[in-house]
Amino acid sequence: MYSFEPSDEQKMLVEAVSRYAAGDLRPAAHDAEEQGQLPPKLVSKGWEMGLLQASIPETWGGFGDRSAVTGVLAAEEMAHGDLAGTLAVMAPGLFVIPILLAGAEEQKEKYIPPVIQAGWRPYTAALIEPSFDFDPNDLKTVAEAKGIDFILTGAKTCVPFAADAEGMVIYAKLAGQTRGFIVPKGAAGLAVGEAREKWMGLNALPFYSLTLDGVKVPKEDLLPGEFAPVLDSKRVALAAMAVGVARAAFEYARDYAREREVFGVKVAQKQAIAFMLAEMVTEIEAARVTTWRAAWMIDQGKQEAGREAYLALTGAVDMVMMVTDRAVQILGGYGYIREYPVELWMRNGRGFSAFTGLAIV
Amino acid sequence: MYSFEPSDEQKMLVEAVSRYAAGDLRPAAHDAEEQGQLPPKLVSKGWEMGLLQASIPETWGGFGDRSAVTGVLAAEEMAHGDLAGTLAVMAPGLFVIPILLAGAEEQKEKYIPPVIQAGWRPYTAALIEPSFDFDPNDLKTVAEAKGIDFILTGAKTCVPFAADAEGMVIYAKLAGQTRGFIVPKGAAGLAVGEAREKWMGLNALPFYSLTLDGVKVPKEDLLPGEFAPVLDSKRVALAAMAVGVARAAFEYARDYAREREVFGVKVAQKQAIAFMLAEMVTEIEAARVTTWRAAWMIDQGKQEAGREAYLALTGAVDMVMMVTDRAVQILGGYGYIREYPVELWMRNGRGFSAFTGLAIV
Amino acid sequence: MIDFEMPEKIQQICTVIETVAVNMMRPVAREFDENEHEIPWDYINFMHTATRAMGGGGSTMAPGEKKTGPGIGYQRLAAMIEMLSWGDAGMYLVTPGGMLGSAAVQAAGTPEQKERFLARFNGEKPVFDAMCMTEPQAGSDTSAIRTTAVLDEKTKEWVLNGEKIFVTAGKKALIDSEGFVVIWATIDPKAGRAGMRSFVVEAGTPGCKVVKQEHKLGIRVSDTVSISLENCRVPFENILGSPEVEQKTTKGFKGAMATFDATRPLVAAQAIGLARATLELLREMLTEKGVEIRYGLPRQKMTSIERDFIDMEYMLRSAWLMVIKATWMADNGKPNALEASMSKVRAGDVVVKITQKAVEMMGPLGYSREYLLEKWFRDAKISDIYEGTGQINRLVVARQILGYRSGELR
Amino acid sequence: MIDFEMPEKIQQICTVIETVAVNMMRPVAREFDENEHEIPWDYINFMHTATRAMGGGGSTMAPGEKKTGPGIGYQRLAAMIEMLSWGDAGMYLVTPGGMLGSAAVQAAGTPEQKERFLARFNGEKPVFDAMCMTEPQAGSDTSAIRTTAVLDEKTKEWVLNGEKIFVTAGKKALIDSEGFVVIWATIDPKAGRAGMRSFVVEAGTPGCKVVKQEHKLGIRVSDTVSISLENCRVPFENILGSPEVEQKTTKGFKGAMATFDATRPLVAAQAIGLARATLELLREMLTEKGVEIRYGLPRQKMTSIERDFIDMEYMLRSAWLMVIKATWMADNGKPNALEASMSKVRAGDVVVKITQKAVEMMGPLGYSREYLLEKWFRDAKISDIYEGTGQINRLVVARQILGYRSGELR
Repeated sequence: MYSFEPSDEQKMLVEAVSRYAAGDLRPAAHDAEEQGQLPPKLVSKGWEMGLLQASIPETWGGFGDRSAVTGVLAAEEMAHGDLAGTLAVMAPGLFVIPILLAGAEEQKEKYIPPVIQAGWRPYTAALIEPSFDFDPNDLKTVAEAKGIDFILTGAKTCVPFAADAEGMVIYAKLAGQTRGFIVPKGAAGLAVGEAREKWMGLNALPFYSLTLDGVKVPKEDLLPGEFAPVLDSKRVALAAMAVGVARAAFEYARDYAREREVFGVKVAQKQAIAFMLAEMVTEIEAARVTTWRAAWMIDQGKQEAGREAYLALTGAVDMVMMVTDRAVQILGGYGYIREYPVELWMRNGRGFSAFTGLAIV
Repeated sequence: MYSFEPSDEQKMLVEAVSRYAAGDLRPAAHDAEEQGQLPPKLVSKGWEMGLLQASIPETWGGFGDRSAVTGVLAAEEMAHGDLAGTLAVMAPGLFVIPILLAGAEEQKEKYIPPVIQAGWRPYTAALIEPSFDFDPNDLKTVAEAKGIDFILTGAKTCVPFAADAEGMVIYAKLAGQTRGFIVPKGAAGLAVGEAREKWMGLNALPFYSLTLDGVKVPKEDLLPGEFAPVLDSKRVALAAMAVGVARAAFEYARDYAREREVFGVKVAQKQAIAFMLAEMVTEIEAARVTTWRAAWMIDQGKQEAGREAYLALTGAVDMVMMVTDRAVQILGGYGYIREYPVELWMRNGRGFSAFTGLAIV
Repeated sequence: MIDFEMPEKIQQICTVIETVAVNMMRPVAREFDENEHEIPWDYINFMHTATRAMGGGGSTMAPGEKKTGPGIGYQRLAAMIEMLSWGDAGMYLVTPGGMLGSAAVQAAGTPEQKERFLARFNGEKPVFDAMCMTEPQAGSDTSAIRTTAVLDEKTKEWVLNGEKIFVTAGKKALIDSEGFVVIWATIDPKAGRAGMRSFVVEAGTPGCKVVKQEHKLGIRVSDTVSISLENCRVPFENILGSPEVEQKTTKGFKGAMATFDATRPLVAAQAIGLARATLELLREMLTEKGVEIRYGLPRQKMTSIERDFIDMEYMLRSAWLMVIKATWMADNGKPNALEASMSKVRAGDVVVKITQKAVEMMGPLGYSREYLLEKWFRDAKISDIYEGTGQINRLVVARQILGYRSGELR
Repeated sequence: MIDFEMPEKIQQICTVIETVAVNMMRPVAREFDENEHEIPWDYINFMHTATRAMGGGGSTMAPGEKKTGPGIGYQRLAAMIEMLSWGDAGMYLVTPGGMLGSAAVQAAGTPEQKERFLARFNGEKPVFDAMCMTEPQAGSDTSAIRTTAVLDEKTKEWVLNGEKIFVTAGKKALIDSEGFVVIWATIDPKAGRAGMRSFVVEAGTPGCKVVKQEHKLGIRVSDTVSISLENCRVPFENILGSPEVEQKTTKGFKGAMATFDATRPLVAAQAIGLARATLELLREMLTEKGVEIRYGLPRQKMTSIERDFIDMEYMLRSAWLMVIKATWMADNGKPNALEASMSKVRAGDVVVKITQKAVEMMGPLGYSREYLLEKWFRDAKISDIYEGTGQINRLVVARQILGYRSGELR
């Protein structure tokens, strides 16, 4: 039976996230972006909501079961507050969820509880590579078996918290397939770029490049499971966040247009603007329902979940660019000024086409 | 020095074409489309304007020099009246102009004057092939040298007047290159499809498929020149016609919107409609100036003329679909009724992406 | 609990309709396109018989379950319409058993009226109905309707005068069957929307004539007619709704609008069916030519065809999910005016874009009348025009999100 | 005779400017983006010296040739602006020698005023000017301007009061140089547009203060400021235009609008330069990665990258030709309001689409601050916003094609 009604538990969760997003993340976003860092307390507070913890079964220190649907509901809502803050709060998931999805029992036991049962600490994953046609299914970073170890060679970019991360999952190509490897802090051959990377948006997050010059990973730190479910979860997470960012921009533009007067009427009473807003909200809804369905298919273990997650992200990437661009357009000069939040949403909006890998639910 | 001012001669020509297009072609278009044929007198009258004749030097029976710029000016204006009528009037050019551009002296002497100095008679060319990815530079119809002849094998589609044509140029791949072959009426091995082909638009024209089953062409009927200039001229011709069709649709929609009242004001006073019209006219102008420039480059013998002609047609194909679709949209229910001309423009508009080869200037 | 599993009952009916679509619609779709104004009686009679055999009620009529709490009526209806339109969008419009006219009776009629007017759909012969809103001078502007309804106090009859255009299935309702049309008319030309009422005019009523049948770009198997009303008299009881409709409130008008809220996702479903048919045929044709669509690649590694196809697939998927959501809300009694209009906006956009692109992608094959792609391109455009143009629907969406009344955003 | 050959004089100046762009703009573009509110004096002083050496007049000032019959002044100006913006769109905006403020003086000033206000551009030091239209409450609605100008009959001075925002180069005009700003103000708040006049306020005039400097998305090297006017007194002769400007006609307002007609293609040229830079860099980066763009293929055989690139190339080419046409018309005394507005609409669209797509196509490289693509994406958006948003320009185009006055289409 079709239903678009989240469960009561999901509703409560979304409400809690919404309070944090609106009350904490959003007010901090501008300064964090300009100053290049998020207040640690802000991130800790988000962590303490227990989103990730609720996705981990009790066996490994959590208190729930992972649900991609719950994940996308929460991700949209949090990104509606601020994308950088959301990615920071959820960063440990980049390490934990792949282990949960593709890890062996011993790996789960060893690596998940210490992350889950502690306060927020930097964990991360390295997927993106510095090439224009980066393809998560065809990585240039390679892993070669050598005795009982694997040797990783290559370069990564856009790795959040890499300098301080206490552990990370690094993805590399092994026998033609993308596979995850658990790599501890300070592994030999692993060089973190000296300076933070600078991107058009997300300046609040510390990003680094990685160079892997023969990094030795023992056999037991290869995630035995397939990469596909990990990638699917990354894609729906990002799609949901795109919806959240777009919704923020849409709402701001809508409210502006309703309040701002020009030629004796409200800007929103102009058909040109009203139609732009109508198309924005329609596109947002389109991306949202597609993302929900893809997440639901993941939870149901449907075979086509991968294709649907891919479609959802494809659509969401174009949608968020269109919506955030129009929000700037509707605000006119105010859209171009950093004092107002809309230009940041547009910068972040453009990033979604390059972000695959930065989030997971 | 830049100039957007046609010469006095060109202006006179465009005016004459405009009178014919508005006074003859346009009024006949609806019935011709519904009944599947153009009145022969109508076509003769167009022929007698002497557009093609004015493109041919006196040596071969004409009274002027070919100019792609003049050609696109005339083509836009005539197509503004009706596309099917325009293609019919200009059809003999499909035979003559390739010979002029790529033919040997003897070929020009032999083939051009009889066409040019007589009344309109069906001549045509066969370029398009029945495959979804038809590529004029990579034909599936092949020519093989055999002794002093060439043997042509393959299939063509969308060949106007093929059943009655007194001569045609057939394009085939010879040694990896597209080349033109002059083929007379009733050549052995050349089978014209029994029934007329049915397309979404252009029903006023008799189109046929061709099957070439070892058609023998004597060596002296191979056009020795390259195909590139022929293709360039075909592309700008089509681009100009797309501009003409789009302009017709735009003007009709504009006038309708200015006259039709809804909610107490004219439809055109609604921003949504006014903006649609503004974008339509802007896109039309964009395609027009690009087409003019490409034609000018052809006339100047510039090296990049081929690329520019290609760009112009690429842009014009999207433009004419957008503009004719919007014209239907602006007319609403009236746009959907065949009593009004707009739906035909939309059907013709969609065809431009498949028409490469149907026109030349 | 969020759930995207199609209810089993809907799956079953869809399977049945798919068989009909494959066997009774697709094979004749081209024939009835080429022979405009011919009537596909085989299909019509089959559908009528089948519907009666399945308990009647009309395959496209507003669902009965609604009365007994949340059901899946609208969802099922949308799925059925989608599948019928996948078969042929034009032929779907000549399915007997209740179109927009009966939807209006369902939405605004009294129990007696429903009984009186809707029972005929379960009779021996197939019956059609139609909705008459548009007038030559009134386009989308329903408040500008000039058709008048004057009460003859002596005979207690309503006397209708005016002209209606763009009436879908009007000929089938009035000439080819013992059906009826619903006429929107004003009982007080000075009152604007407040004077607007709807009246049922049955086939055979003197003074009500089909005066013109249009030749159209697409959906040619469906008749679109003009209807003239010259001193056309109908009984007092043919005014739709409870007695107070006589008073000059905007209730009558709101009734009409409520009908549209309910029907918008259904019109959207029609667009989706056609869009899906197009995309499926496109994939088949591409596969036949050896072109496979690879999923999961970055755009930088895709071909232009893959890029287009995947964009189209996203459009289709998302638009269909929006229809499901809007009908699910209707079935669950949730106000869905915004979702209903959004689904229509998107479905209209999507079907036009998909059919336009499919024709382009198939080159000469796309443009040829040997394949159905070119027909579907022509059929598709109606979805962005009728039952509210894309522009009107954008206005409705905008008013919803901005909280504007129609006077504040025109 | 239709001709697309760039005049030789323009080719020459473009070659010169290209050298400047390559050597003095590109190398520091990133630095001044990262260090907002720093001033690129090296570039400014170089341009000032070079312009003086070449006979002065200001590189961006309205051309002198116009007076002596048809010339190529606007065409040359557009080509220069295109090339400077190809170097850096933000730095172009800090080129000394006459921006919109002096364009207004050129368009509406008396010979004496031109002499008095424009001579300074040929002086020892670089000088800037600015146009002040927008107010916090008035957006694009110039008729809603609240800044007042009251004539003090005793001193024969105008007393200006009000606040202006989004003033491009206002700080450079008033603080960093001995320049001036042109203030739009009303001499009769009840008269609407008829009361609108423009006044020159020179640097150092008491009561005229720069009160805020914005932090922007892009074009960060160009200052955007707010200016407050508190009992700011200027001589009677600083009201732009001939004496009858005092009367309450809309002539003053029309003067402003005429300025916009003249400057729209120039603003479009700026967008084009940026778009061309983007497309050229994109091609270089793709070539470096081994990706070639093949021309002449049907879409069915193209890659997604080729398709995007070729679409972008068409956009760029057509938009630039529209600018050339609009300026050619201006130079030849042909009314070009339609063409001028169309060129701005298209250039604004095109530069935004091209820069957005280029960033996407380059993946992580496009989004990185190591390359200029991401900066150009940010710089580009201003072209669709300032000197009339895309929406305002569409309105202007629509009025032209429909023959509507502004009251008929708002």
